[in-house]
Amino acid sequence: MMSKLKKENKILAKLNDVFDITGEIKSEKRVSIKADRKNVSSILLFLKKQKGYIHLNHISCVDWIEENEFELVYIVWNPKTKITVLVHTRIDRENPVMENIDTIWDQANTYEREFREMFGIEFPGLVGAKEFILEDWDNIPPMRKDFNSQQYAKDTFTTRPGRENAQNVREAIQKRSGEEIPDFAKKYSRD
Amino acid sequence: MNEIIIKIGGAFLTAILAFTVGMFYAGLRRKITARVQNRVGPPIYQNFLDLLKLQSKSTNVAHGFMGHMAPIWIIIAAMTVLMFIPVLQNNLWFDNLTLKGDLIFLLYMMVFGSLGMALGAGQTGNPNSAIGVTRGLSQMVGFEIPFVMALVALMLQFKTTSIADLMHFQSSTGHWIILENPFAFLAALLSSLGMFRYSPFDIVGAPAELASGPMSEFGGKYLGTMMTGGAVFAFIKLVLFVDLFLGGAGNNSVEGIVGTGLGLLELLIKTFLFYMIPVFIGLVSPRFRTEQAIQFFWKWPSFFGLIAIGWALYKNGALG
Amino acid sequence: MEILTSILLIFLIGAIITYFIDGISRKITGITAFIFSLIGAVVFFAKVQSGDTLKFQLGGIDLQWGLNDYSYYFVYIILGLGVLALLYSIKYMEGKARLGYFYGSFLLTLLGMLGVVISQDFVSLFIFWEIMTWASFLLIIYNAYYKVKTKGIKYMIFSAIGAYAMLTAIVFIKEHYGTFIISEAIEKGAFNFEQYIYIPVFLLLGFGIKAAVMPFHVWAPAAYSKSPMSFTTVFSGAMSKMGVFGIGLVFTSFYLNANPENFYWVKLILGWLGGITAVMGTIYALIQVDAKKLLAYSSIAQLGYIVVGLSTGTKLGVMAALYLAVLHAIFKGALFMVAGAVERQAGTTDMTKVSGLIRKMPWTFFVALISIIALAGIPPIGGFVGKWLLYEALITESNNYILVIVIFFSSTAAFLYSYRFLFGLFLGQEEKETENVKEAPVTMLIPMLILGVLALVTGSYPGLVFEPAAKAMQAIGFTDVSWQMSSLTNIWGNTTNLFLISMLIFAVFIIAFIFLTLKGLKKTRYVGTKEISTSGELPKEWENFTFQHDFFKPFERAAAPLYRMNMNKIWKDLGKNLEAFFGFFRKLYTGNGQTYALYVVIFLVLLLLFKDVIFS
Amino acid sequence: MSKTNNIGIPTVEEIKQAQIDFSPRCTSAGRVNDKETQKMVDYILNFARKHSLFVLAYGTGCGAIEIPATMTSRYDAERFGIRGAATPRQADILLITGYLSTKTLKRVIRVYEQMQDPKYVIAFGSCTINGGMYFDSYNTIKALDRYLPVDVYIAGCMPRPESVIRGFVKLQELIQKGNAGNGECYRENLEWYRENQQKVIKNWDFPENYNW
Repeated sequence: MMSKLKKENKILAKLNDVFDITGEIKSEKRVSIKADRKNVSSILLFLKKQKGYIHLNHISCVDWIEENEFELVYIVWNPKTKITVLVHTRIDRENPVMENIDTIWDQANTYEREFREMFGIEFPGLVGAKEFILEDWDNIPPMRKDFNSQQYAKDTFTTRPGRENAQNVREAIQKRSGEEIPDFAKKYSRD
Repeated sequence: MNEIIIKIGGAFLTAILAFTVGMFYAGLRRKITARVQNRVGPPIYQNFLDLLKLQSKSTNVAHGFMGHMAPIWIIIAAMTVLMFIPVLQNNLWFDNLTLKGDLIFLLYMMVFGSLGMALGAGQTGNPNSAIGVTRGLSQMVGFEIPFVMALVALMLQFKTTSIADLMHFQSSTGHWIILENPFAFLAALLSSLGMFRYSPFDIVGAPAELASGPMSEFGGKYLGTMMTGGAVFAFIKLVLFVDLFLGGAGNNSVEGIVGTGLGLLELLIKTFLFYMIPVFIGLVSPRFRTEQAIQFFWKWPSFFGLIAIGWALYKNGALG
Repeated sequence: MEILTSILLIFLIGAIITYFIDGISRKITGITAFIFSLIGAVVFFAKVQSGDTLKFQLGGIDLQWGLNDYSYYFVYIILGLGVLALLYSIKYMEGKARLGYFYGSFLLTLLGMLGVVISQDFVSLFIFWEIMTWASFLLIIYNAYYKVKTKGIKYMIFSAIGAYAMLTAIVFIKEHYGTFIISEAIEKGAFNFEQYIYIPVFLLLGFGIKAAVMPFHVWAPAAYSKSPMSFTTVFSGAMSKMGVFGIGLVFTSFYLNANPENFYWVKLILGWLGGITAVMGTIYALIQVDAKKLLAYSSIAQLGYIVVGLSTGTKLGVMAALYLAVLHAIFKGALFMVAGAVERQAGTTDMTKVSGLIRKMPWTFFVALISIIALAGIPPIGGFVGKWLLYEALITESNNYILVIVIFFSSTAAFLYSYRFLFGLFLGQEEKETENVKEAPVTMLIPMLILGVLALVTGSYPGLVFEPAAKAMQAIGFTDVSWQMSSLTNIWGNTTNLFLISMLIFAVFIIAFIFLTLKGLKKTRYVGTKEISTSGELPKEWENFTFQHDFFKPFERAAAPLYRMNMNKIWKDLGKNLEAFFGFFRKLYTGNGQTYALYVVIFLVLLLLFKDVIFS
Repeated sequence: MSKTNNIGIPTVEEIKQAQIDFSPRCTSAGRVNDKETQKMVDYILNFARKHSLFVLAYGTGCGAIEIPATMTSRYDAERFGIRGAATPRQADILLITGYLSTKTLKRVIRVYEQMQDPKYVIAFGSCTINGGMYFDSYNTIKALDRYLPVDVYIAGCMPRPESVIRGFVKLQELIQKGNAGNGECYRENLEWYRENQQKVIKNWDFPENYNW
């Protein structure tokens, strides 16, 4: 096992003794580390410049509303060793501010503008930090978990009758036309 | 008095003929395209329905003076050129003003309509229109050169600048000019591909990239009028080529209405055969960029044009 | 026949008075100049008939002034255009500096041109020619008072070259034929290209430079576009015709058919020069972004047509040249006036900055439309007649068939810059900068409209121009020139009936207008230039979609080889090489005594070495 | 039948009532043609209109991919006289293929107002009918006929080319009857539509006067 994951261990050890991180090897060619938000940009720069992780696969954001935190995941990839490194970091949900890394990868700019709009995360020094996808949005950012999309849709848009409660469409059909609910659908019904 | 009536009646007759034949040819082109692409295709009278529908639009959007003038200028150019082109020879009803104008005049009169359309498209303020116009004008500089070379060759060879004389020559001595000066026909044929603006020279009004170019802001009756003008111009070009190279039509000894009918039949056959050349070339061709089109016209067609001029000089003994 | 002198005096006194009246009141300066020119023109056309001559002696040289039909024909252009341009300048030059300077030089230029056409001997011709040149030079540098070197120097150099060439030719004529009178020189066959070929060649050089013939056209674009528009109308419309006048004068013996075989190469070379001039002017006109420069290059092209027409030496060809001379004066004068009006109202004529003026300046647009159609040579407007005559002359009467294609290429490419001019200034999107532009004042509109109407009328009745042109042709050696009032005929008997065409177009226009425009006119919604189909996006106020940059890029790419040869660069290289060449000789004079002593010693040594060769 | 039940599902009567309340202003399907006996010229013009349909396919959603299939050799919509139009000025039919986000709705409204009468709207896919799978999305509208007068709905997610052509044929029937085309109705009820549109589109920067 260990012999198989030699490269993964190598990069993990390297990262461990350069930065203070907690990391684990998820699987073959897949290393996941947790870092403090202050180190993230230096870790990414280190990975890109020193270790040849030149490709930024993706940046994703998760809204941990219970911990009152956002989690940002930077996924970078090394074309030589074919190893993917996931850099996890948590930022405060009340005033979400994160380092801007579009100086390291230009394509990060797009992700960050989207986070700024969809989660309200501020990236200081972000290029083109203005309205991105949404047009004249005046509510709380829609990808946050405390934003009730269904309620917003009810208030804003006129829904056609018969589509008020889409979860129970099968019950509605049954109530109207007395048709039997199939067994596989029973477990989805509320009562 | 009788003269006047015949003149005016003949003018209207010619206009109606040109309109009908042109529209039917346009429908025919759509049908043939569909059949080649293994489709059923629209009915052959489809363009009449389109025209009727466009004319019956209840609201119109005008962009000002030139926007109003553009379709009028197209109609003016179409009618004027039509009046000066002999449709049938030695036929009382169809020689309208044939002897009153010559080829140089026709060359310049043909531009009148496109200039009006260009100005109308310019006033709409749509950038696509202006881009299409510049492409069209540049392409015109391309295909006019070999065409003019062919015409100059004909003028030099037969010592006339009038179409009627050329037709008369062909009908009196049964030699068609396509055999008398084949290089001129070649040059004119290649330049006619550009004149019809089908593929591969249809970048002027390419719907996908230019939003149909110059006419992108015209709808309703304006668009319908432009379609009409285009149809009449197609007929005009076909008749011009038939008159110049394929011996014209109506040169039969039958008297009266039967002779006219035969002449029209001959005209339809010849024009149809000539029309199929650009249509079928267009069906199998991709699209040239503008500079590629211009350079194409300046290479082989112009070369053939030069050969045609030399041939003409050789024929009438100017070169010893 | 003192009236000629008095007319010249009117212009001279007018120039002086206008120059000094500027100090008294700036308001009436332009009006004074206009009145003086009007008086001069009226007196001229009232009193002077063609055929008047005035002989007198000055310093032992017998001079001769006078008018034949040929020069009278050019007087129409000079005085007509001059008076209209002065009326135009009243409002155009309003509020500008140094009005006296401007109007004085303007009147002096008119005086010079008038003198050139009425002088029938070479001495006064040369004097008036220089007056014209210097006065026009003062006007070219009017806008660049402190930057004379950069602006006017090209014009100055080429005018000087032309003047020296003329002077040389005149001296040689006196030397070989013993006369200064032009008609006598022609009778004695001075221009027959027989033994003293350099005489007509030098004269053609002098006149051709003024007519902006390749390769001496490089002064023209800067000069035409830098001088004030109200003068450029005269400069390009009338003064360039002085070169045409001179070329026609030199070719008189050619038209008299003294001995055609001498003229074969002359007409070939001059015709090709004209053709290349036309092509070059056209293809450089259609890449300009400044309307004034565009018009300047197009003037060069039109002058190329005229030179081609003159060089054919046939009736139709010379008729085409004379007709085009008048038509070019008409429509190019109108177009330069339009450019000036746009410059005055909108501030600039840069076509990338100003657009969409058609609703602001409708009358100006109307004049521009007619003049542009005349320029492009599209029936039923006058320009077409000139094109027709030129083509028929080249096809039916000349043997230079390739030149037909060259000319046709040039005049087809002329459609491009014609559209560029109209679109760049008047069509396209209405811009925010030019939203409060007003129509030009009426005293500027009147001359423009007069010229536009003239261009319109000559389309149906070219005979109005043919009549004096035919007389002029008879004056320079053609016999029984035939012309019709409103129809054209070539020597093969093919005719084009212009009156019929105009009537037909008018009738179709009426019918189409009734059935297209008036039909459903109430339901028509008029929309602005912002309300275009932009894939649904709503254009902002400051957004401007006008397509102005790299307008004819496809054509430039296709015709790239033509754009490579650049006459300006060639002349610059020539100048550099001459400078290096003479710099070498300058190096011999080191200013050091020992070097000179060395030269002397070397000279003596050489003398001793070759003494038997030299003194044998 | 009980008025309501424990999980708040509306009954048929409620739904009928709600639909009556909901009723859009301009629609072709329900409209009764006032002049049953058309004049001859109307008949001819309607014949021409129904057989020459210039379609402006506004590819908003996933449905846009069905249009090429409809035009290709297999289904050949051109035999009905259907052909694509490049700009709204030339078009007769505004074909809205799939869901409409509020951002797109603004553009669609402008395109519709740029078209010239008589003009028809074909809404395409369930998303335009009742939101479809985006019933709870925060930026797609749920019922198109609150914002534009729709002539024909084509249900399905996505409708196959056969059903698209069926929708066109249905529109042709309406045109021949003289029912279709709601441009005038839209202009009459403009303030009702504007109210709905402005409820969705936050900063409304259209010109006031109806002059596109």
